[in-house]
Amino acid sequence: MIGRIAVAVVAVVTLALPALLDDSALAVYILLGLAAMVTVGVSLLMGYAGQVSLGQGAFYGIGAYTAALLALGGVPPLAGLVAAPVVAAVSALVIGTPLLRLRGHHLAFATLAVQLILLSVAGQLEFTGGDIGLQGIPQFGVGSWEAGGAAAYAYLTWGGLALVMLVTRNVITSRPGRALRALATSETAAASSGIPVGRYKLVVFALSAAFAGLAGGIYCFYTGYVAPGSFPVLISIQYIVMAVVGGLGTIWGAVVGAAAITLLVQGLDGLATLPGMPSYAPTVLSYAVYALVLIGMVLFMPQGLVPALTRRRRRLNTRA
Amino acid sequence: MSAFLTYLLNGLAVGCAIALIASGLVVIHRVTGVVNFAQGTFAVVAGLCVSSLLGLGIPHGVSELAAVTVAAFAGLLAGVAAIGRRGTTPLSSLIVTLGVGVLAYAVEIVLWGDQPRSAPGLAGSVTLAGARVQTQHLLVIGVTAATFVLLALFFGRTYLGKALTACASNPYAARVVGIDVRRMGLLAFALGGLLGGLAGVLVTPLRPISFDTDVTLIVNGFAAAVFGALTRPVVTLAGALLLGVAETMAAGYGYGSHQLEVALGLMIVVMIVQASRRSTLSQEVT
Amino acid sequence: MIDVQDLVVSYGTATALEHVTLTVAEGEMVALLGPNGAGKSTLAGALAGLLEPASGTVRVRGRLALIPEGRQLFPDLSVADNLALGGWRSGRRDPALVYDLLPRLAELAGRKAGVLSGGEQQMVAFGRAMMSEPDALVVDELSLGLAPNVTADLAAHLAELNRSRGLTVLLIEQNARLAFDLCDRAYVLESGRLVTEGPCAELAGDPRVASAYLGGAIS
Amino acid sequence: MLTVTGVSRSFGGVYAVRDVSLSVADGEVCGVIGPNGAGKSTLFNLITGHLAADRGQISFLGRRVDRLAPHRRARLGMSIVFQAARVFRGMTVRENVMVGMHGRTSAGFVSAALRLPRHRRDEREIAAEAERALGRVGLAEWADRPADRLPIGQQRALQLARALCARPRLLLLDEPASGLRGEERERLAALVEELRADGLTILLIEHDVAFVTRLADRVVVLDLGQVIADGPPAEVRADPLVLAAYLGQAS
Repeated sequence: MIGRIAVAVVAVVTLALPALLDDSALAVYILLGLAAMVTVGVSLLMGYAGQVSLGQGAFYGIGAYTAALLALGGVPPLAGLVAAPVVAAVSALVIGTPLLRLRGHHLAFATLAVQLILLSVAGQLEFTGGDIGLQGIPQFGVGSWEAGGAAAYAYLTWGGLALVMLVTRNVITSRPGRALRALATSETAAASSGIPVGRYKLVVFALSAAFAGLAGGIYCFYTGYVAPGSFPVLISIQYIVMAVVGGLGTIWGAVVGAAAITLLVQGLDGLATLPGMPSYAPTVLSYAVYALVLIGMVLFMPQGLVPALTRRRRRLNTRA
Repeated sequence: MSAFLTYLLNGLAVGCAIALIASGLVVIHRVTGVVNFAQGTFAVVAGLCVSSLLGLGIPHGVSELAAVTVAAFAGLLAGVAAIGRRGTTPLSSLIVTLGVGVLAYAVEIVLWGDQPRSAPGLAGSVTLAGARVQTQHLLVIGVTAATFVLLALFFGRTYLGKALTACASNPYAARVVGIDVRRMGLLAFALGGLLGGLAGVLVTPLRPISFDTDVTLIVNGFAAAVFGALTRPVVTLAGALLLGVAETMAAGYGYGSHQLEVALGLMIVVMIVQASRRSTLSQEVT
Repeated sequence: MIDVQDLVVSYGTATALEHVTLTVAEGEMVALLGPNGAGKSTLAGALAGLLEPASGTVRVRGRLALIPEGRQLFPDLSVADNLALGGWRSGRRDPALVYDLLPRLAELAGRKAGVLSGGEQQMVAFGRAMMSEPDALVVDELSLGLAPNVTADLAAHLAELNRSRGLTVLLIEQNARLAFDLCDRAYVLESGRLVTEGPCAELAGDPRVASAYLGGAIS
Repeated sequence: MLTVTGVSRSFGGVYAVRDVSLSVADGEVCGVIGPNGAGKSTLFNLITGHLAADRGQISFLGRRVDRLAPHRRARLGMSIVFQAARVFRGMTVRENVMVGMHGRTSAGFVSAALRLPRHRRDEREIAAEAERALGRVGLAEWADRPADRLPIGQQRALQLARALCARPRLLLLDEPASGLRGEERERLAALVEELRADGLTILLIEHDVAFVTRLADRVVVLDLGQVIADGPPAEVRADPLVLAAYLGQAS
């Protein structure tokens, strides 16, 4: 009951915020939603299925480039936005088929390597615009309606996030989701329960890539340009930080983690751009925050914020 | 022909630098089971240090020694963060070292800014069999060779080195005879820092180094280390030299823009081939 | 002397040892028997300080060395290096003393420990433990996977050390006959609890010992 | 039902299992015993497909299975209770048991994500079967607890429920009694007896001779990777070779 009310409150606030925020705050709101969308996928992949990806930014980029190229080629934006997660997922299937035989740090490095390769390739190919990237991407629109301002993108983003969260929840509380959680503990025991482990790992990899791809698609319409520089390796690490901070293996944790990190970095950014601060202050502070938060969480609160808080609440409830 | 020889020697020098990074990874992984993502950072720290120290007019030798010492200390700090806390799993430790690497970005930008820095190395070049080679390249090769010999002697002949090997070989048995495995792990991290620092000091005169050069360094180092399955130093050295030569040849003959892809692709292929030889059962703790 | 009082060791939620009390007097040689999974190796680990007890105390006079189950050598290192590392606590680096005791090890000195036969490995493990110049020795499964004559040879060395140097020995064994041959007194552990103790002569006929092993099939 | 013919497997040149043959008939409870290091676990992994045999054949229900992946063998009707606590972490007891139904249902990611009718039908079926299996092993009241916090005896029962949930043709138990106390062991033995009464075929690999001889119709004894005895429990227990293998030769 309390959970239902909480969800309803969150939904109302989410819907009301775009109307209340100014443009710079809206930008933060949108980027937060996009980061959360990717992080939900990372949490699904790492937290539920136990597979590490240090290259999730690659699928974010694939989604963005897909939507951008299609839009610039005259394809209706909606089709481009639908294609973004599909192409990201198909890429994940292709990449994952050999890669998911790897485990632990091997998988971590391999996914990182894939992102580096894709960035390097995107920076050199002509049709992706090289290092400069693609510009002049048309606004998102459906039929004759066109997304005019940032508020429209905010609704698109948070609608997408809601969809992603719903799909994730539906998956993890069902037969395939239980299979994923099982194989995270023991592939041997999972296989002995009749689960085709390799195929399931591949599907969840593709699903998490699709979430990132969808976020990338929205991102490209919102900003109007994409370039390799928009998808640095650090962005993949940022998603891990967000997932770990919120708590791996919780859907809300991904959102809370994304919000916490985005707002923290934003707040420090405000601090760093105060007069008298050196020009490098924003960069330095955001690196320091990522690093300290990541190290601190992994060492001292490995289960993440959301599980830690729910546990405390549960303990209080039983005491009361 | 002489161009080929130049590329070969340059490639060997590049490979040697990779080998030093990779050997640090291997030392740390063998003793602690942790893959140290901050390995490239040690090289960057030492490279930036040496550029500053030389810039202050401190003589060669002293500057390099100080820079390597700083890197070894950085290694120790990374180790304290990664394995200092009881019960940290190797994968958690990897994520911690990732954090250490990012934290180093912040420190490095504050101290040195975000622009690449260089340092003077050995000036001039020599002609070997018709090929002109920078003296610094030869220095890199020489120092790396000496380092590997010293490492072999340290691990093979000294009691402390054998104790480190013992921790790698059978950590439980090491505890049985009374060796403090965690302290040995910290020692391995410091040694890894030293090796990374050495690479940084040697490479900075050849290629300007900036705070985010560590990604290229760690990825190359890891690629070389996976040749030896992160445990075998000699195979790692061979892998590193192969990588260095392949990348330099690719650059020399006009495919320079693809050298990173070559290295990364090779690494992925090697890992997948190795993984296909292991069974799931053997990788799961029973 | 080994003195264990009311020892409890658990792994997570599972309790491996429950209130175990056991003593081995100075220079005594005592056996600890029990089937697989009874908690024998857990006790060995707790004695060697490798496991943190949940409660209870473990006291040892002097230095204790452990010959762990399954030998646990350093397979990549030579026999000589394995022995030298055994002296980590005592500071002894030269294995000459062990070579006097077990001349066969001098012949094997340069071989890698991982390639030796089971009996030879057990001999190395024995020698490695002796390098720490122990006052007390815990031997976990001396006979496991070894041919009877090899076991007999090692057992003879153990008995000799106990007799001539007063080495305190706790012999943890599944091989009940070997334990009864070597020791005067034994404890029987089952499912983490001591079920009986006493002189070996009495225990050999005790139905509880037989049931711990074969469900009453010894006769 | 299960026929193992001349199977061998070596590790680094040392045979863990050497030329082992055994068969399990329909409705039979067959025990495999042997001291530590006899090759029981290796044999078990060969049968379930987690290890590949160097030589020999394994047939199940009249079909060669030695090249099939573990999950395919599971879907043919082999269910396993592992010795090590391979309980799925982060899931409740009920969810753990539900995983056992995986091979007998088919709703995939799409049905789940869209909550299609097939998903609902499967979930209903899975829940009902899990409930039945939980009741059967006496874990019904523990159903909504985190599985990894259960005491070891109940973790074993949980694995058994998971295996039963798959409605197996052959149930493989790997050292089910290890680490269990007297009372827990009794409960487990009673459960296995019930299953036998229902006509379930069981292969029981176990170190504890008393446990096996009480439950099995036939006992196969392994020592140093080879079969040294095969027959009714009473006969096997009296076999001097078996006694020697277990108690050690007098030295």
